Amino acid sequence: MGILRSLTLLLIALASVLSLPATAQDEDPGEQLLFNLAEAPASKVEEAINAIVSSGDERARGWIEAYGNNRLSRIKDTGQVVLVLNNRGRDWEIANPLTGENMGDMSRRELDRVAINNRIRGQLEGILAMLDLNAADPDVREASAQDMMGKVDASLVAPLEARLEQEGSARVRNRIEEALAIYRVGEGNLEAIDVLAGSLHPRARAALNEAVRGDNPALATKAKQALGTIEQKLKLNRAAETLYFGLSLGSVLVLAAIGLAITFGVMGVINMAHGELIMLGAYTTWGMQQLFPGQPGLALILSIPTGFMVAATAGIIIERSVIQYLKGRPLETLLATFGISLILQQLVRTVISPQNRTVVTPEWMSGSLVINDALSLTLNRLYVLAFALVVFATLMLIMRKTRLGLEVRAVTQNRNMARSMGIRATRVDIMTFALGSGVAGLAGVALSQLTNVGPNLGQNYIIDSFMVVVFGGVGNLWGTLIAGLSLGTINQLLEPWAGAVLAKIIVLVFIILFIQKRPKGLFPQKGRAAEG
Amino acid sequence: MAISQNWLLRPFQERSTQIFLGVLFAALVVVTFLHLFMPQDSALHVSAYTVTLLGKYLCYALLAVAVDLVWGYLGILSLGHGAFFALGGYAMGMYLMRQIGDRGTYGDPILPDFMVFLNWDELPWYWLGFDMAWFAFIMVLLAPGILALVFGFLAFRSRVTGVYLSIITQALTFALMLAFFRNEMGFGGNNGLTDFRDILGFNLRTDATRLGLFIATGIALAIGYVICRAIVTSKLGRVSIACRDAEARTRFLGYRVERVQLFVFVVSAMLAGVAGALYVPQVGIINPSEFSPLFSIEIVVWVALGGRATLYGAVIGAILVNYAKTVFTGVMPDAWLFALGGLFVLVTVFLPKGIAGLLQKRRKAKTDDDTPTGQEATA
Amino acid sequence: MTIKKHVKIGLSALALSVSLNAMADEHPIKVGILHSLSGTMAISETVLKDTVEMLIEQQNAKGGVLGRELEAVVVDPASDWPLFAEKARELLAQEKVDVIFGNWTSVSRKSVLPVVEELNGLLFYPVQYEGEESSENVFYTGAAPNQQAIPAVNYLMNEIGVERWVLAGTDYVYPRTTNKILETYLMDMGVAKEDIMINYTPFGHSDWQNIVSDIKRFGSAGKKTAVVSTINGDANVPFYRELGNQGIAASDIPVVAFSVGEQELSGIDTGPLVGHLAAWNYFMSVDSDANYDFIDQWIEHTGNDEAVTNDPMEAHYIGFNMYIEAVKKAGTTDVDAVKDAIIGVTVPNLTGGYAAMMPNHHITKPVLIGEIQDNGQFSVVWETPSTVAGDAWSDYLPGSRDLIADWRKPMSCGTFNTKTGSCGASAGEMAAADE
Amino acid sequence: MSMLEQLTHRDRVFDFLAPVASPVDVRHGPILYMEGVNVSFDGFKAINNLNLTVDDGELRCIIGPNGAGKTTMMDIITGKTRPDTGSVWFGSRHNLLTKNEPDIASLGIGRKFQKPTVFEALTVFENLELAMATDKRILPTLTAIMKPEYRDRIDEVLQTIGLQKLRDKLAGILSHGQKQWLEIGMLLMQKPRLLLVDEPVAGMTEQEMERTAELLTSLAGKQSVVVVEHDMGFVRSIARQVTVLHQGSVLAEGTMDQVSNDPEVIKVYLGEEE
Repeated sequence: MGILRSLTLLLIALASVLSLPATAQDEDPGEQLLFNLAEAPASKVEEAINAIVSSGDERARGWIEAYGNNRLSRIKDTGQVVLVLNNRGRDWEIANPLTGENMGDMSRRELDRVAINNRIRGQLEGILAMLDLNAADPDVREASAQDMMGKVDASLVAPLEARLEQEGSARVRNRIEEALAIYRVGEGNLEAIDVLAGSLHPRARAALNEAVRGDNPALATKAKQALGTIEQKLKLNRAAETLYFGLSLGSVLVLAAIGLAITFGVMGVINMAHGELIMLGAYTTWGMQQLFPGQPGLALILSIPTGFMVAATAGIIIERSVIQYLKGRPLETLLATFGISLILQQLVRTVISPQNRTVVTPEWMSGSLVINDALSLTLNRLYVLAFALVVFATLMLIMRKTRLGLEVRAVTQNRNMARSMGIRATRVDIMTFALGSGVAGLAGVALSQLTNVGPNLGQNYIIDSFMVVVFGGVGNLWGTLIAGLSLGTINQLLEPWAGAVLAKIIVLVFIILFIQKRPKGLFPQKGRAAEG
Repeated sequence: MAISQNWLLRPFQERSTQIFLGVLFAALVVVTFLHLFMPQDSALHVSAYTVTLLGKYLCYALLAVAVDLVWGYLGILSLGHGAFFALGGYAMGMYLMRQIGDRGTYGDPILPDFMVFLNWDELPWYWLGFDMAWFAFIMVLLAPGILALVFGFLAFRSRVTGVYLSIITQALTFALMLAFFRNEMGFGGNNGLTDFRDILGFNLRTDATRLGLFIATGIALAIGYVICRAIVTSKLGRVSIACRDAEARTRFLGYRVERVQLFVFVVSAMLAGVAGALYVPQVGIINPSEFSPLFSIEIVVWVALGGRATLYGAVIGAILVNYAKTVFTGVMPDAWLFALGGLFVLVTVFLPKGIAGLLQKRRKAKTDDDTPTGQEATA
Repeated sequence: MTIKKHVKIGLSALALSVSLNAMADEHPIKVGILHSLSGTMAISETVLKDTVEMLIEQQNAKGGVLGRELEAVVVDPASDWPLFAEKARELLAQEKVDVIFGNWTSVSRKSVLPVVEELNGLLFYPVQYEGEESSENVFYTGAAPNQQAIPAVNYLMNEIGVERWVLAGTDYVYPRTTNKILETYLMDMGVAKEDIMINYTPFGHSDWQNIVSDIKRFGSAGKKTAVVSTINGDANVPFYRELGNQGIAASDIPVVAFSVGEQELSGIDTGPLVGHLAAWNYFMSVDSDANYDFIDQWIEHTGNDEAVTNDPMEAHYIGFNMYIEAVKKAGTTDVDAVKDAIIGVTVPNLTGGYAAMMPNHHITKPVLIGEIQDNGQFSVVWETPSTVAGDAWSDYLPGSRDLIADWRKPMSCGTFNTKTGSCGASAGEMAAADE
Repeated sequence: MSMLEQLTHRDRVFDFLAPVASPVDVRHGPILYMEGVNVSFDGFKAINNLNLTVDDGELRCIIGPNGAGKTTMMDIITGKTRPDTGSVWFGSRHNLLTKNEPDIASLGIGRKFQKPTVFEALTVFENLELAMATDKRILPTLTAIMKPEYRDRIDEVLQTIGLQKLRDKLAGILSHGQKQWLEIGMLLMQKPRLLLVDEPVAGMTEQEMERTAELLTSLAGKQSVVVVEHDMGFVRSIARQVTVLHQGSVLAEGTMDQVSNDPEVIKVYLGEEE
């Protein structure tokens, strides 16, 4: 890691350079530096980078980042090194790395990428991290310090310690200390182990493991103890993690099933096209993101109402065109809707594309919520979980508190009686089906953040959805919620020791046996109406 | 009514059965003739390809009859009959696999290729005996039969009905699919069983064998049809209809509904198994996708399309849909799903009693006969 | 509809008329295309159908072969394996096609194989696969394990210094075989058993939380860890998403995938995946004029500026040209003549080199390692110095170790046992080989 | 052929399927005996410490306002509903609480539902055929043949219920009243010792009612009959013994005049009716 040796210089250099304004020279040294980097064979790349970093040029950081992101290219005939601003499509937009002025588009045939690979990229991260150690924002400093963990070598100890002196934030100090400790453990320093004993960070554990394997007995034994205490803490975290996994999978199941719980559970329509309604919701999200390029977040928010509307409209069309003619023939609805699902799938294939579509995850939904180094909850799933609960709550309100809900329940319990009381049953049917379909659309919007958006999206969820609804008890929303969450959790609890496939099988068998015990699901409908 | 008292002979006095058998055997004879005695180039010649295709349709037809027996007459909508079909298929597949002997790529006399290259050192116990035709053929009946017996016993005893039953049958086949996908199961995982060589000593890759299989399937269908017909025309058949329409009433008459259901269900499962067994050597592969719930739903669609509770309707439906499939995938590959899907929708909306319903209307118009077809009832 | 397209149509029409005049009586060469256009595999296979159609169009524009037109016969096996066999039979027996380009999954190939052999047809199979097969009637233009997996592992070991391995795959024969080969290979290279973690998931697996966190844990043991992924198509998107969200960066635990190409990436937001790897024999980003031309033609053909190319498409490109060359060489489309003629045929590939058809019906390919970039493309970071010849029978599997395939006369054998010097292994050698 | 016959008549093997039928013992005591029976559906007490005895050959009418537990009582006797507590005996030998519907039916308890339930997809004739007291196990049923005496028996019953003209029509097309009779006819086919008849004359015309009355009274003596009915006129016309149920327990018992003069009864029931 010779690169880092140069960092010491760099740190000093930066201080000076940043202070005085960049003086424009006719003979730009940067040009030569970049040229060397571009020319350098794999073995010489490090030197070239060293040169750039230690040059103290304030553009160095930009160049290194560009290089790290494959954005440095050369024009084949002139050999000039350029910055690639946009590398999509056949023509790339380039700029001059020295002056930053835009050089317009150029066919990628004309360009030659300055090669980089993971090892170099790793080192670049180290450098950038080191640079960030001076950032004003403590979070950035902490992040960079964390990056340093495991990357420290002799040359870095001094600057880091220096940094530690002036560092104000406790969090950052801890990180730096851990980073140093990892290095020192490597050097056989016993005290350092105590520092790491508290840390749950994987790199800390890595260092300790290495120590255990190492040939220094004293160190090994001490490291073992440290690992022991860490393992204890990890167990708890792991349990919490599994629970979270379970709930998150459960929430997905609930979302997928809840719409069905209405169309199938309440209306008795065995809607095999339910999965495709979910798919429509997902595609809507994609569509919105096409409408608002560059604002995935906004698009996602907007696609919640639109997704609902699209799916609901589709639902209304299905209800009017097919299902209304199949009153009181639930099994026929199964067949007809099966046909519809085939049509919808192929429709998407021909109209849009048989390929999956890219749905971008907005910034605020990617990454994870860090509880501690060992336990972090993935954000997208966290949002989906919350979303599922909100949707469920809203549905409950609609069913319990609104006129519509009342009418729906009336019609489902005794159609003719409801009719005679002046409830427009057909209208209620339409509304109910639209509601169920709309919710399916919402599920699609959520799923677009977790899985493929493609023509087969629906098929992957339809069966699970039916399982959940039936397991929970047809016609009972609470049942669906409980069923979804519990099935999800069971599945995730089983997975670690049974493996993904077996876990799913066991869950299915469990459902089958459970239905033996309770032929009408978890929460059966009560009373004479349910008989027969 | 001069109807024979013997339940097995009764069907033969029915006009519908006579017509059905007549048509079926005529078809068998004609196809055989056109295949054997028409010159290759003549327009009338029926190629080996077509023969196998027809053979496949007949397998599906038998499967559909099995489903109609439970759905039409017992009111049990099974969304898992593909499972029994596939089990029968695997039983046959395992036999065919063992017949390959040392002609496999690795030339291992005992182990099938897929076991060799996944390093199984010996045959798993459940593969034993499948080198003997008689054993395999018994298993073709037993494997689905026993599964249906156990599953049915549990389900019917605890009076799981309607949609719930349908969904757990679906769960059953889905679970089996996942299980058979696992390579540890020792059934070849996703690749399933394939590259068969010969059956009962006949080379599977000759047209003669294909014709033989086709005829065998035809006969199997005939027998299966007669058995079902015999059941539904017997008193037991009427009891099944009774269970379908008024389960409680039937109980109070002293019939053990769950046993009636179990009996018919198992018979149907076995028929499905036979269909699967005949299907495998003709299409040349069996793999877990036969367990897929969607396939099982499709079977139901065939029956609905042909017309529930008529048996011959099921046959018509199965053949029609699959013929349509063959044609569409050929002529309009990009859009055949539209056609198929549209077909399902239109039929369910405009032909609630399926094609058989049409025929009956016409017959009713002519002679007002009262053969009980309880399609009004929904399971 | 661009002006160019009109012109092109005009040209091909012209060419057509010319060729028709040339040999009025000659009926066209029928090219069967056996790719799923519906069902689960449509995602991957439809583009291959389009590719072949494009190649045929171009060939016809050049005036066909032997003065004969080429005509595409497209059928849809609908991702239904038995249907593949049936459709193959239809193509060969009914349509009487001269050659078939088709199949993606191993199971579909296995189901078609007996039919093609029985009716003595020609099948070009464009997808990387598990090897362990060599049929007289099939030409494998995709990579065998030794043309993808092994070089990739070497790269990780030598360039990245990986010591700890996760072999994650979908539970079917390709990943199983590949992982078995890799396991043996890694052991031979002195990797300890506890440093190898093998994990299988079902098709279309969508909930990766547990597995990814296992990988994370496995990776925190102090040795450089990498994931070798043979995860199939659909399951990849949720997998990579989970990786990204659980913060597994390429610099910590790189993932090298064998089934993830541009086509799959087009369904993923690659932002968080930059630096993860894939091993193929072709990347859309490859810097060669042949490739750039191909891409231009493809974009033109599809009329979609975003359209991407991928490795199986190149395989079809190679296979198609090989077939054309072979037909020219043989001067006929007679199957047996073409089979003999095609061995040794060499055509340019899209990476600036040449591909030759080997006697074992596999072809020579360069192996490229690419890093995922934020634009959904791969950037090549490593490349085998020369092309590698496909190996039908892996050297790392007991039983196939001693087998070779050579379809040149007089040997013409797919399973020649070098120990016994006889065609087709027999029980005795099996036992021996198992030691 | 005879071979085939043989083959298909091999049902004796399945003896283990046979129901445990032994004659009903009424030498000492009533044919139906219910004591301290309690049932509640999630909280609501449908039957509340009910005690009821019916003597052999008796014709008993049971009246009571809606929700008095009449139907639930029948459910208990026929094994459809299991009581929480209490004992129900058929004769002095059979504890009905240990048996399921088919067993109870084959012991000789027939039931007619409140809402007439016949097999609409079958003909009138077939409905009666299924009801006939025969071996009801699977294989016997499968191989069952229509013996002349069976046919005579069915025709005889058709006579009694006056549906001979509709013999071969689907039961689905029958009028409400005709369905009622068909169902009663099915009971007769069962040759039960005890008939439970739930609202037999609902939706019947005057003369239909009279005929039903005759029918039921004619049955009494040979068989025991329990009639649940709302129609006071009808009850008066047939009743010897009347039991009044109220809120799941017996409110009054005696002749029609006795109960109809019982102030309690008038308050809770007749009061509401008129």
